[in-house]
Amino acid sequence: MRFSLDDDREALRATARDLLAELCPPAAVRAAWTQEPDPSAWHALADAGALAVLVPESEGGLGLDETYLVGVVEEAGRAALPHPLTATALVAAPLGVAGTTVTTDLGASSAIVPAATYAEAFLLRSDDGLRLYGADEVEIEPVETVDSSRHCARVHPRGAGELVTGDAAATEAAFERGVLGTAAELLGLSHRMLELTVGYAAQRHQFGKPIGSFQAVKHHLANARIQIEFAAPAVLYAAYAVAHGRGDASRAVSQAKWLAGNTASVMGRAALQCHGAIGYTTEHDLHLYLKRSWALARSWGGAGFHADRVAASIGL
Amino acid sequence: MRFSLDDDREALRATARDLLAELCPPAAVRAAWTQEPDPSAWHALADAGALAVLVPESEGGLGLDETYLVGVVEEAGRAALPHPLTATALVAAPLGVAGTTVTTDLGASSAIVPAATYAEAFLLRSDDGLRLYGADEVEIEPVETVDSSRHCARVHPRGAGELVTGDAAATEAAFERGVLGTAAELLGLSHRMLELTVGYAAQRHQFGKPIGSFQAVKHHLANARIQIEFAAPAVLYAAYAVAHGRGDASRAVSQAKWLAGNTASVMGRAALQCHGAIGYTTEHDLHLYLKRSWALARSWGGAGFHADRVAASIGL
Amino acid sequence: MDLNWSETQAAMRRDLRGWLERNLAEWRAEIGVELSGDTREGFAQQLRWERRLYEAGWSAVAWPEAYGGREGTLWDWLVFEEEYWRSGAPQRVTQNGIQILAPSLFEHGTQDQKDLLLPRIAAAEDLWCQGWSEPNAGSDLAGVSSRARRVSGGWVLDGQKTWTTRGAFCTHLFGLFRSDPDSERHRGLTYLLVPLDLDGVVVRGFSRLDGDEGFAEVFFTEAFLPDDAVGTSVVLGDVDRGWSVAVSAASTERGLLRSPGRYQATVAGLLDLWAERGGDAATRRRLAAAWMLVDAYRLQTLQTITALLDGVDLGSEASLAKVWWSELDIELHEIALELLGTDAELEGPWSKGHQFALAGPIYAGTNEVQRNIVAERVLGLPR
Amino acid sequence: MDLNWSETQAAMRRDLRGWLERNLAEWRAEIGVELSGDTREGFAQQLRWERRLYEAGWSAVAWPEAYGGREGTLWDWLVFEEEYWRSGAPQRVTQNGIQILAPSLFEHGTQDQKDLLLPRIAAAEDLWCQGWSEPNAGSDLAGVSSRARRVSGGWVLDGQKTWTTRGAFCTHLFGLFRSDPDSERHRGLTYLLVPLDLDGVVVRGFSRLDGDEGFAEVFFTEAFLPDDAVGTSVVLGDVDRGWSVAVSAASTERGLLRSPGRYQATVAGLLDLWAERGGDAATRRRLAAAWMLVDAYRLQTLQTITALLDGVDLGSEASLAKVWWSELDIELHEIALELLGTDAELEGPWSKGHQFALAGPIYAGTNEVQRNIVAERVLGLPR
Repeated sequence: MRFSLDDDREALRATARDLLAELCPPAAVRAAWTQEPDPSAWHALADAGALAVLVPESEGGLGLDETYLVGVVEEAGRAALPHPLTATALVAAPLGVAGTTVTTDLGASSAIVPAATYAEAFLLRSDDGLRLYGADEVEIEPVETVDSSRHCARVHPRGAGELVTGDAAATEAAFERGVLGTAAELLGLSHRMLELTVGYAAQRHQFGKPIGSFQAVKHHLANARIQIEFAAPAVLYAAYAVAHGRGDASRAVSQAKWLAGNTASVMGRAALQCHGAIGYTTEHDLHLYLKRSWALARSWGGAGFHADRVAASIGL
Repeated sequence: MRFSLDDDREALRATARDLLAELCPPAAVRAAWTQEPDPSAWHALADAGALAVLVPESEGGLGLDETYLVGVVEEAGRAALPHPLTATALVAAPLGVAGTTVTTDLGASSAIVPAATYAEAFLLRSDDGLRLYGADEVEIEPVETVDSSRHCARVHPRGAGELVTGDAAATEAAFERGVLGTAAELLGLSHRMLELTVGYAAQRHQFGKPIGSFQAVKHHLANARIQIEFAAPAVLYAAYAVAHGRGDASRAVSQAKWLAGNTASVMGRAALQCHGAIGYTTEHDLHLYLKRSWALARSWGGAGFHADRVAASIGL
Repeated sequence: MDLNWSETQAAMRRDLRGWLERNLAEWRAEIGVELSGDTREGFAQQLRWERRLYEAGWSAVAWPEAYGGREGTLWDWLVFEEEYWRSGAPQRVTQNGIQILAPSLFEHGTQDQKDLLLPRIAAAEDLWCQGWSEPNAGSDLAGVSSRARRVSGGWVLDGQKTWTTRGAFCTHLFGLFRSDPDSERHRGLTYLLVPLDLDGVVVRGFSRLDGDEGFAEVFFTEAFLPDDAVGTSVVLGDVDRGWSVAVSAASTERGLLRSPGRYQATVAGLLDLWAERGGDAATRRRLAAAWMLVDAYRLQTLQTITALLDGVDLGSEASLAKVWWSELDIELHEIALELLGTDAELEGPWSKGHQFALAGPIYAGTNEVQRNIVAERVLGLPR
Repeated sequence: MDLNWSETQAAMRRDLRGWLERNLAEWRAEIGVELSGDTREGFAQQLRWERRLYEAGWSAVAWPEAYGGREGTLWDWLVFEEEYWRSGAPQRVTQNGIQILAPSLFEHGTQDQKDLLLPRIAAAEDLWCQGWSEPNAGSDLAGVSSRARRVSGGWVLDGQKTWTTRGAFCTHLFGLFRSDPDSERHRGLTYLLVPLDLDGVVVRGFSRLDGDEGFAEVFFTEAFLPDDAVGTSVVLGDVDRGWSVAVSAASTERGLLRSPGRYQATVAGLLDLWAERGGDAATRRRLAAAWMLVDAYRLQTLQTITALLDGVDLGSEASLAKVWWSELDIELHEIALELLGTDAELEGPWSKGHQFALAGPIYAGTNEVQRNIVAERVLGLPR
């Protein structure tokens, strides 16, 4: 029994974290609000093998499992990376779709697909399973969403695409890997919002002292930190359960998403409240992370959806 | 348009408050935990006409409406009066049952009746409506409950009793008056717990200052005070709606109960937490009011029951 | 106790409802696509709306007729608010003038100030923004450092205000300036009325969370404010004693800034959304609960107005309502997003409303400050 | 990363499960009606239970065999806790000795103290209660004013301790006493080990919220404590330096006092209650949520134990878990009361458990204090 990321896994995460800190700073996320995201971080992730963690070595991948990838995806969340890492590396790659930027939304009521304006391939549910479409095989109907850096659209297939899998279990597993990735991104976003807010609360003075010295501010942030403390192991366990094909994998991803979504919600409220009016402007970076967390909290199934899945799994 | 208790109504409430402060102090409530409650407060309320507010003048009552009685019932809550004021004065009296100590529980799943060990009469649901039984016509099966001063029992009729009403609407109205009274008692209990806790927080010192000067304690109590602020008018409105036969009376009593129950729950948690270990003993008075509020919050329909009634009434 | 509207009030409600329906239709036909009042173009659209309201006598129902009102009571104001929000009419871009400055003018203004300024506020001719906040004076309003130096014939202003709602579109600013350079905290501040077209005043708009240019920074650099720059004295109340004037407004802002009518309209919208889309049993109960919270606010306001008309001072009790409506507004919008499911991510009235609601616990004094006020001044806990 | 129990651990679990089943049945047959361990008679019943545990080597699985344990790891302890609570066995009346005093003895005790005291704790021969709290030292532990005056051959104790759990039934008390009369706050306190049968010591039991005599006040009046009153030195750690000894225990108390197994057992009970009585859709979701919170605690504990075995100090992080399990326990019991409906009012295991849960945010350092610790020491916010 041993429950922590080992050195190899930590190293992969640290690589991702360092390159994202350099190539996906807040300014890059901000720029992605009005233009296609700068691809340098994405390319660097690809060069580091992060997109091919789940691709067999025989096909040029790293041939590793989800416990290696989950930390990388969490770091992408922390950076609010605009690119579709979960879809590409976690959902599509194990289905044999590699080497391309894939987007998908296999959510409970799939409607809005992120990264739709620049993805190279689209993985969509169809009557007979999951099909992959090239960018020229779909019609893109862009929509305005709360987080413009996601570049969302409604996507309508025009051609037949290519059947990736017709197996219901494989489709369900793909969905669950998407849920896992979204949970990890939410966890990363919470970490980032906590860092931003702790830093601000220590520096901002009101009534002659740092606002972080007021008990109300302390308790807002302590509550958020506590949520993070207990969501993090659930996300890691979900990755482990999926990687090892455990019987409770399906429940574990729902639990991870539910906890990480709640955590991001508590953290987001605390972050905005502790920043006050300064956080309530688009000039401040907080909103980049906050709005991403709002979008992801409802993607790949919201809190009620996943709570009900867990309820069913424990016999309620 | 005018929404406040006028002088007459305030006077009746003040009378009740004064006599309860004198005759139903914490020591009297405490004594009622181990023996039948001292009847002096009950007799004084009767002498003041409080039990007969809703009895016509022609029958020796005050011939007034629920807006006069609601403040009195709230004061009984504040004092944690052990006697069945809601049942006697608010539920039974308008049904023509006067001059006797009546108990009843017309709650959603009626099971446990308070004041059962000493009530003179029992108003119980039967297949054909509401029936009244003398103490010799029922079998009492005492039960131990969290608040022993309520003297609860399961009650099984032995005789036929006397039919008080066979009218479904009258039965429903009686139930709603019971809900109203319970809401008013809960509101009074919250007021009492707030007083106790504010007093304690101002006097108790830790870390070299009164604990009431810590923001965490302040915010616990501010939150409770805010709940009270918005529950109180809803309770008063429910009395008005019942008294004037308004179309929304049924919803208004459910709303009042829901709000007053939530308020007592928030207030109770805050009270216990701010008292710390001192409040966590039966030697301190707080528990007398706290446990009563637990009992009443689930009597006459709990939060979910009343929220669902309101949901139905607004078309959900 | 009487919870029936009078025949006069009922008649006013009917008139207003009809007027709103007709005039909203006409106005919308005039302007084409309706934009947010917190954008430059939308602000211009809404000024046309405000002038319609004024011409029909609806812009400030509770004011004396001489100032452009209709001599209404607070009850009439309440009816107005219910109908106004029910109709789907836009947010009032004149809000800061009518709801924050005007109550202070009524209480502390000279006859001249009232005669001259109030009608122009009601008519949306002068458009006032607030100048409370500064980079280092947010929750801590007494941290104001913008200076007003007395010179012959006027004042010289230096410093910066910020988070000035709609400041980029307004004509005037009211706010506190440190007039006694040796003073600290609440003392030595003067409440000044400042046209924004003075030399030495620069206004820079910036975006709120929802992307609208709803905020501004206002920079004062040796800006000369003549004593009669607003056509009458620019000082409201006494020199160096502006704090008490501002505080009286703060109480109004918290207590009556957001009428129950707004939330009644929001919850009605939620019931429509439910009818359209349905939801699960847990959300049904949550929506019923929110309905009760809104209705409790309505009922509490009826009590508050009764007390105000009895001459009771609103005072610190206003903080109770501020916490209630601001948290309620978030809950209402979170329910909406829940009902919208994945569509919640789409830009639209509900997602915009959600973002606006999130500002509620921050503006008009953070809810942390309000809870302190409740604890210290309402409950009497030690500081 | 390996989340499988070893064969040894699995075997221990099987053995323990069987042992518990047999021995609980035997013990219950012996005692008749099982009473609360926080009553005098119930305490006596449970001592018999504790001695059974000891004799089979289950009373302190993670201790060395020499002290009465079975040389287990923290993993073994976790398995023990899961099975223990799963079996429906009673609360441990030896808890304060095993979980609060013993870790401090391991860390700060002399060899003599360990050799002499630990086996007697494991065997439930010495029954220890805590002497942290005083009438004016609750959340503020440094407010201790009970005094220990050094005299020839021992100490003279004066003062009062209170909220001493099961103090009326215990044989010994550990706690802080002010040994330097000129000291303030954290300094000048000595951690003393005190038999309760000394002359000048009076113990008065009183009732907790749930009516059980679970608390005691302990009065010291010129009570002479010989240096070897416990058969070895009565001072744990250094004279005047007791604070650091107590603080190391506090962290243990918060972090590992309440194992996930307790809450896993509680939530299993809720699932049974649901199967028996059912409930509405909103409660179903609430119960699923609570299940997730319990399981998150289990997973977080696996991480914590991994870190502890890697030599990481638990430190302030223990405060995170204290807030989590204490609030979780209340939520679990509130769900139970919801499922019980009007029967929630009846005295019974769930209503008792509810009242006990409500103490969770108070004891072992209030949750307000824990949140301060998280903010200041984990997050580094300014004091």
